[in-house]
Amino acid sequence: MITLSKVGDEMKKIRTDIINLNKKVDLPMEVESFKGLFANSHDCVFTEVMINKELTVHLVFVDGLANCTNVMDFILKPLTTLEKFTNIKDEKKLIDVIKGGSLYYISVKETNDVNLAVELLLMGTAVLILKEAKIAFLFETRGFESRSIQVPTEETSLKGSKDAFVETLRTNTAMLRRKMRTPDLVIEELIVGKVSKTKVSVSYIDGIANDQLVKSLRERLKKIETDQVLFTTVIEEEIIDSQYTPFPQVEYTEKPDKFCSALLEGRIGIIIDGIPFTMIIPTSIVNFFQTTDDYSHNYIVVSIIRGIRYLLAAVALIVPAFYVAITSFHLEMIPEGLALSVISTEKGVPFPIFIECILLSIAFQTLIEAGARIWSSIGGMVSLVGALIVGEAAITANFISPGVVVVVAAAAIANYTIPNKDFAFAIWIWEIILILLSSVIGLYGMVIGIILLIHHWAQMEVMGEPYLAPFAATDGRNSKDAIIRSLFVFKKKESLDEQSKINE
Amino acid sequence: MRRTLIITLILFTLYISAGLETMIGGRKSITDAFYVTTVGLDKAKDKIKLTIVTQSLGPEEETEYTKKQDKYFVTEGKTIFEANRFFTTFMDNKIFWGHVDYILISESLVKNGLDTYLDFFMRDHETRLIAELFIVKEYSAEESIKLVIDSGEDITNTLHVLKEDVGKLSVSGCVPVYEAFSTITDENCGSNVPLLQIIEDEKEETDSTDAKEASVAEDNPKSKRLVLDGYALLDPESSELVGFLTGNDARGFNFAINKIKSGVIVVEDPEGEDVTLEIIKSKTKIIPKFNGDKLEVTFKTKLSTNIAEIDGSTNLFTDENIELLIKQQNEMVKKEVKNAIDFALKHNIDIFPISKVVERKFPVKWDKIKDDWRKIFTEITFNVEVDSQIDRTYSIKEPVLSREDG
Amino acid sequence: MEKGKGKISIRQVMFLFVVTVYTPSVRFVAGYSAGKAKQAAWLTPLVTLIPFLVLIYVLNALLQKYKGLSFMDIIYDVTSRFWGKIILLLYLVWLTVLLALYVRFYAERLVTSIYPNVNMNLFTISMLLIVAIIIRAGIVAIARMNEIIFLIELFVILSLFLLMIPTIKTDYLTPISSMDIVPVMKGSIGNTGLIYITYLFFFSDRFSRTKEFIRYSLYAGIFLWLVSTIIIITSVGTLGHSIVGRSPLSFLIAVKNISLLGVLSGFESILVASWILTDFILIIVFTYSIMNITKSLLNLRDFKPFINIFFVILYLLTWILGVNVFELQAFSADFAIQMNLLMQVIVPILIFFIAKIRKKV
Amino acid sequence: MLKYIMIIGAISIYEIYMMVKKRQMKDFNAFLIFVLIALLASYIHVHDPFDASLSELLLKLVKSEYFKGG
Repeated sequence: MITLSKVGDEMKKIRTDIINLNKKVDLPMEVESFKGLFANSHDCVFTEVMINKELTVHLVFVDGLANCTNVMDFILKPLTTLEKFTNIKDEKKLIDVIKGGSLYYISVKETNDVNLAVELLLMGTAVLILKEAKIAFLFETRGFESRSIQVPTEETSLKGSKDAFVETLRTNTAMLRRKMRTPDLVIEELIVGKVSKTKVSVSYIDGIANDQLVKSLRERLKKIETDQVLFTTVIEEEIIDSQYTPFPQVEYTEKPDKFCSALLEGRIGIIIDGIPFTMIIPTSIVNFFQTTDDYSHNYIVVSIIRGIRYLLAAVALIVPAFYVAITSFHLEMIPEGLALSVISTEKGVPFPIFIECILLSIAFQTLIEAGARIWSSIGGMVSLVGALIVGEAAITANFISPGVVVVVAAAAIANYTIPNKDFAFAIWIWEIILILLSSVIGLYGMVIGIILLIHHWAQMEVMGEPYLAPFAATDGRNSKDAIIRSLFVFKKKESLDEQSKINE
Repeated sequence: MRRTLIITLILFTLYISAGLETMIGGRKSITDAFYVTTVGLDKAKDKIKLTIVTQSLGPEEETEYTKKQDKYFVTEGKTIFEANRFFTTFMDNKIFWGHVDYILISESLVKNGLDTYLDFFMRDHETRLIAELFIVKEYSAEESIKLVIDSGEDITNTLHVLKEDVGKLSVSGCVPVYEAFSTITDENCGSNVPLLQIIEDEKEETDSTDAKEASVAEDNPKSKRLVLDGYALLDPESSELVGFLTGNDARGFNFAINKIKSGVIVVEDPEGEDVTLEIIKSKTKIIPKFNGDKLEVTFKTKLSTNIAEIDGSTNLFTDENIELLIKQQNEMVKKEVKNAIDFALKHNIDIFPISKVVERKFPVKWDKIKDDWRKIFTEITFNVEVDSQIDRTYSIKEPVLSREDG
Repeated sequence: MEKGKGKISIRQVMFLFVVTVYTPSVRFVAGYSAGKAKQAAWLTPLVTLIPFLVLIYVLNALLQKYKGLSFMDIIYDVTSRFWGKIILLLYLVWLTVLLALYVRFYAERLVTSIYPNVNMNLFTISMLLIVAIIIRAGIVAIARMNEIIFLIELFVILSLFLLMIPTIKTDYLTPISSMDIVPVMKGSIGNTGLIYITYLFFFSDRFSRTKEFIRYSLYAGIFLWLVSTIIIITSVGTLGHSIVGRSPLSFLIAVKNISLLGVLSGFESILVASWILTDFILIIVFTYSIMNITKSLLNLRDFKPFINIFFVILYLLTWILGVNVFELQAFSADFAIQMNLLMQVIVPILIFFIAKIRKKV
Repeated sequence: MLKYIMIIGAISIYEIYMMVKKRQMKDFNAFLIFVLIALLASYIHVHDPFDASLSELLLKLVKSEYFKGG
């Protein structure tokens, strides 16, 4: 037996090898190897099982990942109590008996590869090591605590389904299977992350999703070199094309129904083990303006609301810049009466209007950030203190003028209506850029900013799909569901495959 | 995105550090702009006197409800533009022309033609072309502006109210700058500009008990006020002032050019009592006809009115009596239109303009005669036909004063 | 998906065509045609449809025959390498001059309309800088941008048209008689000179789905006819042909008349701002054409290193081109239109006939 | 003039550096032509040797009405 002191440097070296180079370790299939690898981990349980006086086997499992009851009832108990086992004299016989199914367990694997054993051990498998034969039996005893399926917290829905993804990958895939009972639903799995070894699943519907897209995504996922996949951006940043952009290129959802409907559109979903948010790619700008609720309401109402969403996004983007432009360059555009009241409120305020706009815009973002970070017990205070008291005081103290407050607040509230918050933040950044440009030279600057923004969108592609689709680059295809949610949107959709055929 | 940020930041830093300030002279902050709302143009020897009225906030700024108050400033210059620039020598704010609503021009200035003064308003990029033109009769524009402002009123507001109510009597009209410009540039038709008059009230006891008006009345024994009545008519070629059409003649002119919105016609019932009719609809067609080389023009007016007030007690609602009213009404309108035609013939300017109608109807013939139009115009035989009807009576059918028979 | 990379569909080409024609026609068409055809100016776009149809027939024949080739290659093949180079040199020089004219006009227009006290260099240099940056993204990104800009522009012009309907007077647009035929013909030269479709063919090797050319160009033609008619009707209908004929930016003056509910006005700033977008597209598309011609003419591998230096030349040319805006307008009306007519209507038709004679089509 | 020469020089140095870096010296000769044209243009712009703008020359060529007034 290797003692702890003996583990020493050699094992440490092997361990770092595994972590850094993802190298296969070359260790014999012995319990000592495991002990060496997990020397300091107290949750790794090593049990010596005496079947009878001559025969001893070792059982290794990780407490918390493996279901202890299962291990006891289905492995330890038969081994020690069943006569079949207690009568066995040598290991060869034992192997035969186990292979013969005497340990009635569904998923039993036989291996002499330590790497595989370690990998599975960390997923909750119990490893039964036979000392002399140098082989191990792996029992699928996975069973850890997980959160039950709950109502979505971030994406509320009035009429849609109310279940949400959880942290457990298998539960999530099961939810998908329940909603789409077709063999065409493919759920591939990869392991990403050198240290974390996280399962990442790629799901798509065979025949609808573009094969090339799936292939290139698979390749991109395989190429990822990272230690961990604890956060979604680890995957996201590796699979997107444009790195230098504040705009989201991946759609996140915690709702299986949204996920499934995306799959039916020919898009590909990525589920990461341990993260209750799933990713959908490729995305284009329209996806950030749609909600699942759009499909559970009357289509006329939804179309109007969607139109308003685009309008409000435009308001959030350009209104402060426009205000800056017309109050400092294009006075003829302000109606006379309004101009007089703007002048009267602006008098006594020391800053130029654009500085007021920027300050206030940042202040609004501060409120959001404070609201998100503050302890929920005093969260209500933020809006009260921030918005009411400070805002009111700032106006009376002539820090900012009421006109600017109205404009920036209108833009900020319009910004909140954008369903996708990542997109909303990006819009906010561009709002500031436009304010800066229009403070330099009025509407001209603003238009230059808009040109740059459109250019930014135009050259962005997500997995080869244009970001501006279907407004641009798709020859008008798929535009049925862009702004207007037409009545027959649920009819069979053109698959991306067919579309690409047309493209040729 | 990187490039955008870099460009933005460079531009912005340049701007903040004043590198671009010199290039961008167009910046005018809203807080230091003076909004010109009304402009007055006068003649002062061989110069032009420019009066501008700005709406600004009054000195009493401490209250939340700051009062808007008109201020006026006067300069002189050889041209309007020069006069405008002289304002900068004494005014602390930038003058902004983008909100000019009314342009008042004194009669004396228009005597030499209006076209030269309109050019500034057409050319300048700030001015709007929807500003309304008015010509002030007898008095100068400055005086009329002064008159209103000194009485504590808002000149722009006053003009606005006058303009809004112009259709009630239909004795004048509205002519925005671009319309005036396009008629002035047409060599065959005369242009018309609404006329502002200052009227001195004969009676001293004012009906209104308004404190302000009373105080004004104390200062000047005769109170003056601004009314919008009639048109000033300009010569087609030189755009010089030719004459005025006022009162009912102006209404006749409005009948002819289809600018009647409403109006009042007072006729008599069989017993000689007044019956007041309100015009609700009027449409005039100008029909040119060639008799050989001679042109014959017919004004065909279709009119419908309401009975608005009956002072007598006769029951008017018989076929016979209604006929009587219609006949009187026709005569009155005919007379008014004829007066306007007489005026046009007297000064030999085509104010309606008939030239346009002829051009549209006989484009080929027009091409031949257009050069001699002024000569041909004097030889036109005019016919006026009025076809009117009385439509409605409001809520009471019989006159209030009517008695039951017996 | 992968096959269509780097190519733009015919639909996108037609969007580019529409926007590039819209830009100068707003500035030029109303004034030119009102000057020539008086009140019948709004009929001139209708006449223009005839040469347009001929031109797209010719271009379609060439496009279908020489699939996947650019107009440069077509010229080489039809004439000969030597004569082709000479023709292309002519195109190169003329397009550069025309582009300089547009850059200058774009700046002049901003300065005369809403930025009277701003140094013109600011506008030209900033625009050229942005074009120089964005052109590197390639024609695909430009075509996509254009589709969005087209939507914005359509929205602006339609809403302005709706606001202007009350100010339009039919008196200014009538009478129409047989006497107007000749003036209308003369006036339509202005519109015909603006059919910039030939210039887009210098990157016709980037076109995909060319079979739909006829269909989409008919749509584009009808659309442009509608838009230019709208522009002429609104400007002539509100101001009368006498003002429109003598003012350089008549549509802008017509827009100045708009007053919504008597409160909101000053829409010309929005119009001018929206023109910056279309001017941008015009400048970038022409630059792209010029760069493609250069590439073919000098047998270059890549035109990207030439963009910056080209823009220096272009900037200098904008100043060399004319002293003042009057000269530029005279140049535009008396020289540029005829030259355009030659370069983009007559030359392609000639090439088509030569190809016919040589039995290449 | 010096201003333009400096700008043209700066651009040429940058572009040639990029060409060398990307090993695309094939286009160098063509690039020189462009630089020469740019220098010529800047000379014309600054010194105005023809005492007339380009459009004036072209318009006189086609005998435009613009110059008929004198």
